[in-house]
Amino acid sequence: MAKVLLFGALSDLAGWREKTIEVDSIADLRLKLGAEDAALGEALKGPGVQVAVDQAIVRHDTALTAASEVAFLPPMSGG
Amino acid sequence: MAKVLLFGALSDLAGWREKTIEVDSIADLRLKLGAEDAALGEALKGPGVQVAVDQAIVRHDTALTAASEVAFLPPMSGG
Amino acid sequence: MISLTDQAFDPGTLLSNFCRGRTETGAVASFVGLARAEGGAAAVLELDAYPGFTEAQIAQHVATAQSRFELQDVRIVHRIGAIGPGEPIVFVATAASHRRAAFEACDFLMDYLKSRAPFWKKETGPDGARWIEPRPQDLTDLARWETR
Amino acid sequence: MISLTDQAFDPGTLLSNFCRGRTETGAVASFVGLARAEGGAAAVLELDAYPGFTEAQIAQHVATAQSRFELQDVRIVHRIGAIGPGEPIVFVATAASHRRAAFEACDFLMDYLKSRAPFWKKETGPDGARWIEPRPQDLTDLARWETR
Repeated sequence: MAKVLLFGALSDLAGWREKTIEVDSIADLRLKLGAEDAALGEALKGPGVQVAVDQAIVRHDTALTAASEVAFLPPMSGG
Repeated sequence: MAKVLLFGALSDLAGWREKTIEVDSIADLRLKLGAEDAALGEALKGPGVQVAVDQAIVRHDTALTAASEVAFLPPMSGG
Repeated sequence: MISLTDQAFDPGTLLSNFCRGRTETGAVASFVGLARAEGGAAAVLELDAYPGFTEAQIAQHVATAQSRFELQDVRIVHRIGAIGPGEPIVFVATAASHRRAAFEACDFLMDYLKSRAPFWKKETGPDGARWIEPRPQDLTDLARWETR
Repeated sequence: MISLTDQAFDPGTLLSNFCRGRTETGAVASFVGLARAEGGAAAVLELDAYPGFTEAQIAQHVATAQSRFELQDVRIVHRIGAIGPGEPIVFVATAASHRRAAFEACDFLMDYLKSRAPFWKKETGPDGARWIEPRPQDLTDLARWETR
């Protein structure tokens, strides 16, 4: 279980901003999101998309707990 | 006749800011002010003191009329 | 202090509050970024942010500014959500003893906020909506700080 | 617009008025210079100016800024007379499409106002009154613009 957040163009593409999904790692989460929505699965692999777990950017696959918040961040444009 | 204005340290030194004096040139004005107040006469020759006639800086001696406004400007400090 | 808000704000009120009661601050530099109408081409600007994360990332950059410039105080307010033409998007104010530090820190913070801060920007105009990438000029502005 | 005033002013009100109704201005940079108390050493600051002449000289420098930077508008308010610690001395705001021009013009105008504009400045503190000369830093700041 993890709370998953999408921002910017990713959220527009998927049609949602926030969802709770039963997963135990980032890799598992990517598989599940891709199976549900192939276009989103591809976009999440796109250049410059970063992943944050509990508001800290993570570089590699990471284990998730029920309390984890996972955010997919497309390239930041500034304000 | 001319309206004579002093600013900054010159005004403090002379004890006045504005005076109407019967003169027909800057050179004449300098002589009259020096005769009245020797310290002021010296200070007006000091480095960086500029003279404006009718709000325009003049480089040389200039004839004055009754309508002239003459200002002695000590080195400007900025605001 | 760093705030995100989805409500229109008045930059003057922020500046007055920031300047008040400062007897040892010689210099306050500030910047207001406004949404341009671009002759009707950019009808509505929409800014997405990640509340909590976005402020924390900006706070890290403020800490960098504080270590780099002799700053007394910083105030940042950033709009999120839908922003109409002419409305303020961002307000940054910096306080210092002398003006060079205040100006440079304000400029430094703005370069970061406009190009690398965690915001996602969408413009909706006559040709539809598009997500904005940093302008090349923003990256050039940012590169100025790396050679100093 | 350039104004001299012997009354205290609120920089925020000036900034709000300056920002209002701008749909094609992307960037407003502003600067507020405040009188420092310097731990009690600078009790009262007094600024002398030559009304008419002083504004005209500043206006010439604003024209130089306008020819040098892509500016849409400039607002300058300068205090004269006696100024207490913590009170604003000067407010400069610049409006432009993009922030680089707004920042640089504001900085350029402040360097002039602080070092060469026709003001005469007297500080009265515990050791009596003294007329201030430009600080060496002010002249260094100003020299930056000559090499560009």
